[in-house]
Amino acid sequence: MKYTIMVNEGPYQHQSSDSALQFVRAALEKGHEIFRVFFYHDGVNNGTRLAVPPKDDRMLQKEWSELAEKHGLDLVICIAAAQRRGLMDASEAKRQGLNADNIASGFRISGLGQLIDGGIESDRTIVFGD
Amino acid sequence: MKYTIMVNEGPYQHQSSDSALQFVRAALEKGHEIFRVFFYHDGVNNGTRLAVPPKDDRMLQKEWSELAEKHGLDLVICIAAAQRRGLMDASEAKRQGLNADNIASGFRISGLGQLIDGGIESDRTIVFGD
Amino acid sequence: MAKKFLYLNRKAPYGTVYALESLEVVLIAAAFEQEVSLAFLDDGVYQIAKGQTPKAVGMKNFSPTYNALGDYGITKLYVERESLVERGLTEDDLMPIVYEDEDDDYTEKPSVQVISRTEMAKIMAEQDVTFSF
Amino acid sequence: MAKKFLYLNRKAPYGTVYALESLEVVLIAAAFEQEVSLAFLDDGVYQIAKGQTPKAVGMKNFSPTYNALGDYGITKLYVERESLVERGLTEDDLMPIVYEDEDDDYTEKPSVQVISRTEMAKIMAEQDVTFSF
Amino acid sequence: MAMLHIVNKSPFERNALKSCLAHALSGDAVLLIEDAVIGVVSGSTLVTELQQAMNGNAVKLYALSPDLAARGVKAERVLEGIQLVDYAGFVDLTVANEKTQSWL
Amino acid sequence: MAMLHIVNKSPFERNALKSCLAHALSGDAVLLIEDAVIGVVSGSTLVTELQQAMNGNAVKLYALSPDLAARGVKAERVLEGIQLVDYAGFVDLTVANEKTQSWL
Repeated sequence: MKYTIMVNEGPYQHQSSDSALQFVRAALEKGHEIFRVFFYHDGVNNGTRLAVPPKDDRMLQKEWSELAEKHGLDLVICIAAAQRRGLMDASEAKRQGLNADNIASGFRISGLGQLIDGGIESDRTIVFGD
Repeated sequence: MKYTIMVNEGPYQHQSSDSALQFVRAALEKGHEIFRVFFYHDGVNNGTRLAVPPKDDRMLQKEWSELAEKHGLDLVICIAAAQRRGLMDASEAKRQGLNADNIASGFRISGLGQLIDGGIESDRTIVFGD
Repeated sequence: MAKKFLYLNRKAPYGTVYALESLEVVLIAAAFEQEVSLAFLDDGVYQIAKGQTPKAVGMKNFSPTYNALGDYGITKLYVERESLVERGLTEDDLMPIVYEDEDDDYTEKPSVQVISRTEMAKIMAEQDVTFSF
Repeated sequence: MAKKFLYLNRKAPYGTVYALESLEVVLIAAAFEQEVSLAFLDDGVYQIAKGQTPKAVGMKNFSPTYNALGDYGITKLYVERESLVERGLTEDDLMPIVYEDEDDDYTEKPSVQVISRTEMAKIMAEQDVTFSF
Repeated sequence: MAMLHIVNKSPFERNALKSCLAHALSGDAVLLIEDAVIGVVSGSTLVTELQQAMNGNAVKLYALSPDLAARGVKAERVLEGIQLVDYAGFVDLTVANEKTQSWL
Repeated sequence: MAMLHIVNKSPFERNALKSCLAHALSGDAVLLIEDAVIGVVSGSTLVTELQQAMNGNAVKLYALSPDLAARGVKAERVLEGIQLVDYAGFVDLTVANEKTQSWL
């Protein structure tokens, strides 16, 4: 079965990111396909590489990056939501005249059309949020 | 009257940051003193300089920076909460071996003791959150 | 084959960003030639309330955009009657959002349909994809 | 003069970060020689529930830290009885958090006090500063 | 020694206002801000609860007018007895009441 | 054509479960995850509502066991008739039910 997953909250503050991650892992283990994970609202904050949580805690942002690398996941951050909240990749930062970027590896920034496209292309669309 | 303000949510997702900003402005206008604004939980995300919201919308992160500059406000971001969420100043980023920082001008990163200290030193402590 | 997409709105505007960013998705969705419906229930009914004036809270009034949805071919805005009643509201408190029906000589028709909870449940059951905000 | 600080906990643990980060503030607060109380009401009563095992959700079990609060001189954990009852819980479902009373030959005493809603309201009214999570 | 309780959540969605009113003491003030303001519309299912708080328990109820305006609620729709304040009035309430407690 | 409803909010704090159950159709499944799982404890004020959903409306109720364990709720405390699933079971429910709707 082909899935698109929507994540609407940032890491830690709400469990949404954790739940989505566990769901994606379980779906992959069962042989399902994750067509796309779309990060919207504060969900874009899952894509920062500047987080350094306490050593005894999970590092959600990195877990997403590693899962993406391992399974070739398409992790898409909504550009409009990202701009509001300060999540930038190098090219967007440059375009905006900003002197830094903070996106983590495995994530890409794109438009909301990627979410709709995910809904069209997938058998199931599951939303995790607050 | 001397105030400490606690902001527990990031910009946009919840109105907390807006409400706190309006409250601080109204208090300053009445001649009260804002001893400190402490950003905790996702509230640390108010301190990014990488946000570029749509032109017709407010830019909360910048409004905090400008208000701080105009009135000499002490805007403190909790270091533990900031590390979980990827909000970094230059020295902390360097200490953590990160190649970028994203803090906005007017904010400083410090410990939770600054919140307790605010509660002790102020006549009123007001919490804005979700 | 076109899929049926439902945008489920259960939260009041301005207190959180969900209403605004839900609307931003809907505008993009219009370009995809799918069947789009919007559901407003619980506090979500306030998203299309008349007279929104967020200037003093420092925010932009995005409610006029709902009036433009008809031009994007989005003409199904379902509002749950029970949610209005619980909140002391009536249909008169909602914006009179309309669209021009190109299959009926561009007659102006209401996009907002106030329906019962039972009807809302049926509409939910008919969808292929539901985005919740 | 020491101020009275109340830490107001109304949310369940793990679904949000508030319980964990509230506890982090309390640990720092202990160093300031103020009078510290913790209130657990509504879903907040679950923060000190026995047997928390968040391993399978991928999180750290931080509940043992409540047992250490006594060593930091934090000995007043008020739990609202009505909140327990509504949720089908009793005092037996809570961790038996204790402290050693140095004024009473280091006798072990319970830190958790289950009190009525009326008593909780009085405790709230006695505070100088309330941090809400 | 009165307390200002601040509630910012819709009482139709969450239990914050209910819990607050169950703990507010006679003479306390309760200020509704953000999404909580939609609770003060007359004719809603909350009317009895709010009137009981005001008349039975002598709790003073306030709502933030900029938040009401944002959500399209006109002053004439507000339940009788509830006082409207702007941000300056919010500040005054924190001065007039010695303590403040937010119900997040 | 059954639907899987996903509820992640505590039913003591928010109206999401109540609203969900008022819209779920006979044959639908409702899965409680995250903070919502504390609603399934037997002896709580929600018991009648949950039993009515299961027995009166033929809605199947599930709760995510890892979330129950996190909050210290043992399986024997779960209201009779509610089935426990892990993340693999969660995935299976999204396969077995053609549609999914989250009540955020």
